[in-house]
Amino acid sequence: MNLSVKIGSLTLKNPVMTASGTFGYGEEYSEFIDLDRLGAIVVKGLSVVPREGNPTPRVVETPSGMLNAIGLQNIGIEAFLRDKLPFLRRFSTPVIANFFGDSVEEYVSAAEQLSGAEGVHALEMNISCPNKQAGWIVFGTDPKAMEQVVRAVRKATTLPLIVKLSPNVTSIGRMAKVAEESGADAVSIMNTITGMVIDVKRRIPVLANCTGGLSGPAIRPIAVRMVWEAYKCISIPIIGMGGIMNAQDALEFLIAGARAVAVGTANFVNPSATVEVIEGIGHYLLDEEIPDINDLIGSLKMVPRMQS
Amino acid sequence: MNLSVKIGSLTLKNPVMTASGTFGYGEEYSEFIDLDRLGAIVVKGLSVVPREGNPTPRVVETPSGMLNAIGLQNIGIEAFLRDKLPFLRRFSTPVIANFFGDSVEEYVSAAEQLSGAEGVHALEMNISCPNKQAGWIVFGTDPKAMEQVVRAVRKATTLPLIVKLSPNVTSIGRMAKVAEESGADAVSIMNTITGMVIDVKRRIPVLANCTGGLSGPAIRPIAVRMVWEAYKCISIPIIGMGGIMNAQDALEFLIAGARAVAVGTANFVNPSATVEVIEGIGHYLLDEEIPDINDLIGSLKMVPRMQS
Amino acid sequence: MPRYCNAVVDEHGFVSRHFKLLRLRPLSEMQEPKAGQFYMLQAGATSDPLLKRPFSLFKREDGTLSFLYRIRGKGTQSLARFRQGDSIRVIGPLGNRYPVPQGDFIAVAGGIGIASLLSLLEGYPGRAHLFHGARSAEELVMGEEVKRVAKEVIIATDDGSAGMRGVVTDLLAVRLGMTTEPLLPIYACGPTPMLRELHRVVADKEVRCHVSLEEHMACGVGACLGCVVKTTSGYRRVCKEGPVFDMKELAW
Amino acid sequence: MPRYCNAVVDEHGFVSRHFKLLRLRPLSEMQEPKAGQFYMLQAGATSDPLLKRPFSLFKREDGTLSFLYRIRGKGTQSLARFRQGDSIRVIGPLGNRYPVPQGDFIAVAGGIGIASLLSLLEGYPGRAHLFHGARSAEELVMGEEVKRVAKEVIIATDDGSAGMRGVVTDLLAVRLGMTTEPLLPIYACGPTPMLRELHRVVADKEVRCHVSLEEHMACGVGACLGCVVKTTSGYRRVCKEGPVFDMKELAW
Ligand SMILES: Cc1cc2nc3c(=O)[nH]c(=O)nc-3n(C[C@H](O)[C@H](O)[C@H](O)COP(=O)(O)OP(=O)(O)OC[C@H]3O[C@@H](n4cnc5c(N)ncnc54)[C@H](O)[C@@H]3O)c2cc1C
Ligand SMILES: Cc1cc2nc3c(=O)[nH]c(=O)nc-3n(C[C@H](O)[C@H](O)[C@H](O)COP(=O)(O)OP(=O)(O)OC[C@H]3O[C@@H](n4cnc5c(N)ncnc54)[C@H](O)[C@@H]3O)c2cc1C
Ligand SMILES: Cc1cc2nc3c(=O)[nH]c(=O)nc-3n(C[C@H](O)[C@H](O)[C@H](O)COP(=O)(O)O)c2cc1C
Ligand SMILES: Cc1cc2nc3c(=O)[nH]c(=O)nc-3n(C[C@H](O)[C@H](O)[C@H](O)COP(=O)(O)O)c2cc1C
Ligand code: FES
Ligand code: FES
Repeated sequence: MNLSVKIGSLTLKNPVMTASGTFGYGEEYSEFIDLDRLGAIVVKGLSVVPREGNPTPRVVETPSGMLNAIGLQNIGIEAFLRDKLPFLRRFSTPVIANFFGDSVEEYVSAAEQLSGAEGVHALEMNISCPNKQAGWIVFGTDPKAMEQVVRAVRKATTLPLIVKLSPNVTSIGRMAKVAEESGADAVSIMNTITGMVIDVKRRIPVLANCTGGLSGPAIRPIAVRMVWEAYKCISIPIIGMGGIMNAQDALEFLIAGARAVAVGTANFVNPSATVEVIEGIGHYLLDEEIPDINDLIGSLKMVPRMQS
Repeated sequence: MNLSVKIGSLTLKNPVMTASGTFGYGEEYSEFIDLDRLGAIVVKGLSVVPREGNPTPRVVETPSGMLNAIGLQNIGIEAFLRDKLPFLRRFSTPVIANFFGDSVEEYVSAAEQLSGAEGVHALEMNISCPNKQAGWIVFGTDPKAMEQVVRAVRKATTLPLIVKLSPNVTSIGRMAKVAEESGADAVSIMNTITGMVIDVKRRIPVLANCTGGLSGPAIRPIAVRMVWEAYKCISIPIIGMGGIMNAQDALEFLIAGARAVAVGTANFVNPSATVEVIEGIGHYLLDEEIPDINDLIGSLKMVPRMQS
Repeated sequence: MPRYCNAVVDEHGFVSRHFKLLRLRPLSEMQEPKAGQFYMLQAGATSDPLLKRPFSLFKREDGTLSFLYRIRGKGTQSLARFRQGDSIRVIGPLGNRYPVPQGDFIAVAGGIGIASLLSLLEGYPGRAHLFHGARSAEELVMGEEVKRVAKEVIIATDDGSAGMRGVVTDLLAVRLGMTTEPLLPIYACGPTPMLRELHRVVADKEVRCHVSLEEHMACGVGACLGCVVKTTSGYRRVCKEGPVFDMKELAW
Repeated sequence: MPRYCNAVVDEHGFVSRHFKLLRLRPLSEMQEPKAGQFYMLQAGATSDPLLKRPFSLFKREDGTLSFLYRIRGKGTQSLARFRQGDSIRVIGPLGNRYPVPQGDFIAVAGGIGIASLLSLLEGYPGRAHLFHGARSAEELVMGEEVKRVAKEVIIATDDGSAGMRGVVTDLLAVRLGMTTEPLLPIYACGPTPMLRELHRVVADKEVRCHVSLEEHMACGVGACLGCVVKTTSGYRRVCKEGPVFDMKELAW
């Protein structure tokens, strides 16, 4: 049985990775699972300059989901390469560096800095960030801004380049296409959906940042739909994520067209979620007698329904 | 204590209405609650020509939500006016007719037909429908298409005109602004978010229609955020909806800026949800010593947080 | 009379591996249910599971309502966790009813379909020829109750662990084929594939056949249009115009 | 040793109107916890509630873990529904610990904060001067246990139904003001407003003061950066570098 998939030039032993920002730099969950079993480790979003992040509360639970407004707190690329990457190099699992900036230049420097490092196997651009230079337009919701930043980063790295799309758009298919045409090797679908919870007693937003990103099972039907929509528009691989809690959820994404999947919020609920997803996918392939996971990807059938 | 609010020229005795498509034409739930208590009754979406709707399954549950793909089944405006409206006229509660079409002309005829009828107090345009004449572009996700259809309907009716916005857009603020500028008296925020669930055993979409609209508590944080975003952009009233299950949820919308709220999926779970929301809002105003609900609307405070 | 109220779990236990029997005591007086009607039962305490689930009334006695159900997915798994003393919100009785049988009749139950048919059988003891199909002997729950009220019980199981090995509609087809008198009316409840097979079996026969259908439901009261079935006169709501339909009216 | 495992509810009951005591028997051997550490407990059986909730270890005995908690919102309401025999997934022990007290010490507990402090008191019986604040007498749960292990118990309640009427930090301020010897080290756990008040009280004093903080948590293991607190050296994770912090390090 083959579980291995390719994302650009990168080969993963299985299609299950961690979602950025939900797995730190790998250390914390190494106490719970064997990191060698993962398809890839995607680390917390990095920037050239370290970021302090937002005041608290930064997280709040919502029905079958959670909002987070961490504010991209991170130690900066330099400290990551020096203090965190050596630990990750001990494992055979490829490391994908998620990064961001607030200008095209910052994205480019971040990509350059990360590309040189031994043990960084691919880059994932988080484009759900506002462009400081262009009136705080979010890169990921404006096709032009996105094209510009992806093209610039594409020139700056030879590593496989994954563009992580924002779901806060009218057409995910169009944005995926722009990413493809701008040189991305793959797209991740999807980042969190902007949401908000109000403390009605105090009449203030619960999160100090006011809004936050919605993740978890609540958004899964939206994420599966977006993967399926994008799959019809592009030919580069899709990494699917959004509310995956178990193997069955992951299979929905694969069948909809995702080449790989990422497990995010589920790690918080179940520190062994990633490993259980990998095992569950294996069992499914056995049960269904599918020898190669690549035969499952995008295998959704549209059948006309009998009227019951 | 004043619970009464105004939507255009329409005065509601309280800000709680039913969400279109979740309350039929009022008859079914009249066995459970006193329809006279409602702020308004919004009926299932109507079209000039009756619609058969989609094959089944039409509904499927998701984490803290549900997808529906009813396919806008309805008896047509003529039958509505003849067979359903007389029943609703027995109550003091204003009736808001939700309607749609698949071309600008159909929208206009629907609006005209409904405007003449005694007992229709306002119109709510569902613009989450594709325009057959313009390559099936969804009216509600394209500012130009929306402007065109709203302007045309505006000319066709003197009733208060509510435009029900689609959440499947990059900027709800912009769409709300377009609706306002095109002559809407109010906007409803929001319709369902497109989603999809896959039967992994059979590798087919669970819904016969493939995708469906996500509603219920899962989407509430997104809906509250959209109301708040739109509130900052427009000055016409907003009717907020999406996952309201109880008074506290409704209060989030009011505080975020909604002049009124609609209860949808909650009716299915709790047939007296609307009445409980009305009562709960009353208790809250008493407890908080707010004499007029209009003082609560949009009262969200942004306070800088102390670091804890 | 309110059709939405709180009920307390009076008893809740397994009757076989995947089947549980739930007895509820409604806290308000509710309408008197008729054979074939169903209730929407709260399945969880939070918004996941969100929707209520439809279950046929299995038995009504001493002011309690009993439901017999199979644990299938999230909703029934969650329902199965309610315990004695817990409270459950209930909507019902809902839907139409089995038409009153004149004289003897045939009942065809597939698996948990017996839950819906038992109250019909009990209403007219000694008049039903019951064709009861199940996956295995283990799933033929409530065998004793059934025998007491039916005139005759014919059993088929997929694995042959009780009665004939095979599907119950085949047994019925044989019986109908042998009969020379006018055919008895048929009442059926079971999985949709069984009902479709039944449809085929009776297609060319002079027989009144009423079936209780299942569809995914959101509201259960006719408001959402989620649960429709195609009939000769267009889509009809299973929760409102059904769940019992004349087989002839189904556009199958 | 696994820090994520299944546990069975051994006992679960109310100790006062809003407080419950939950005793769990982990099904695998777990790491030995230290005073001040906490566990993330599964709060529901479905995805609502979704996240685990953090609770201080209240007591460890005979291979069981006990937690004392106040029912507040959705998560604790849901947790309160678990019954004897149910299984609950548990992550822990997590976080740092109270530094080992040298000699006598002062403990300041606000409300449910006693849950975290009790294991410290039990580890060093007869050495704690406990200042215990609560809304009312009813919320002074575990009074007997506390008295047995503390050297002295000083009580304040908001409504005066037990001890002094007022806040416990005022009593502490008076005590510290009267003391002429070097001040005993302070260990505190309670609602953030109480800890802030304590911060004020000790600000100008020569005293070591360790506080156990609360923050909204998603992961509990240091991965999400949801639970930070501002310290003199930047944001620190309450679940990892805490929950116990030296008051001096907090940028309050
Ligand atoms: C009028 C009526 C009466 C019924 N009476 C009984 C009964 O007495 N005993 C009993 O065990 N079952 C009965 N059912 C079926 C029962 O409602 C479903 O088994 C239950 O809703 C499944 O919920 P779930 O969340 O456990 O399963 P899911 O995980 O949602 O799905 C499991 C299976 O059940 C089907 N299903 C899901 N939701 C529904 C739904 N709302 N209606 C029908 N099928 C559904 C799915 O297609 C799937 O095949 C009845 C259904 C109807 C419509
Ligand atoms: C390290 C630590 C140890 C704790 N030990 C105990 C204990 O032993 N006993 C006890 O009763 N409580 C303890 N708490 C607090 C407990 O975690 C919260 O009361 C619980 O998570 C509330 O969940 P809820 O869903 O019921 O409340 P919610 O409805 O989520 O909120 C109710 C209140 O609890 C606060 N809250 C919500 N989530 C958290 C969270 N994850 N962490 C902290 N506060 C939160 C909210 O701000 C709100 O004020 C501890 C918290 C921490 C961080
Ligand atoms: C606490 C938290 C922090 C996150 N941080 C990042 C980040 O730094 N960069 C990024 O691209 N995505 C980030 N995400 C988004 C996730 O990687 C993922 O896209 C999203 O959570 C949906 O998946 P899930 O529902 O499985 O969590 C974060 C999500 C969470 C919950
Ligand atoms: C079964 C169903 C049918 C609906 N039909 C319509 C409709 O005909 N017209 C419309 O504008 N919105 C329709 N909606 C959307 C609701 O009016 C509402 O905007 C949405 O469900 C969000 O609110 P809720 O989460 O409270 O249900 C429908 C929703 C559901 C669940
Ligand atoms: S379930 Fe809503 S109409 Fe039948
Ligand atoms: S709760 Fe996730 S870092 Fe502390």
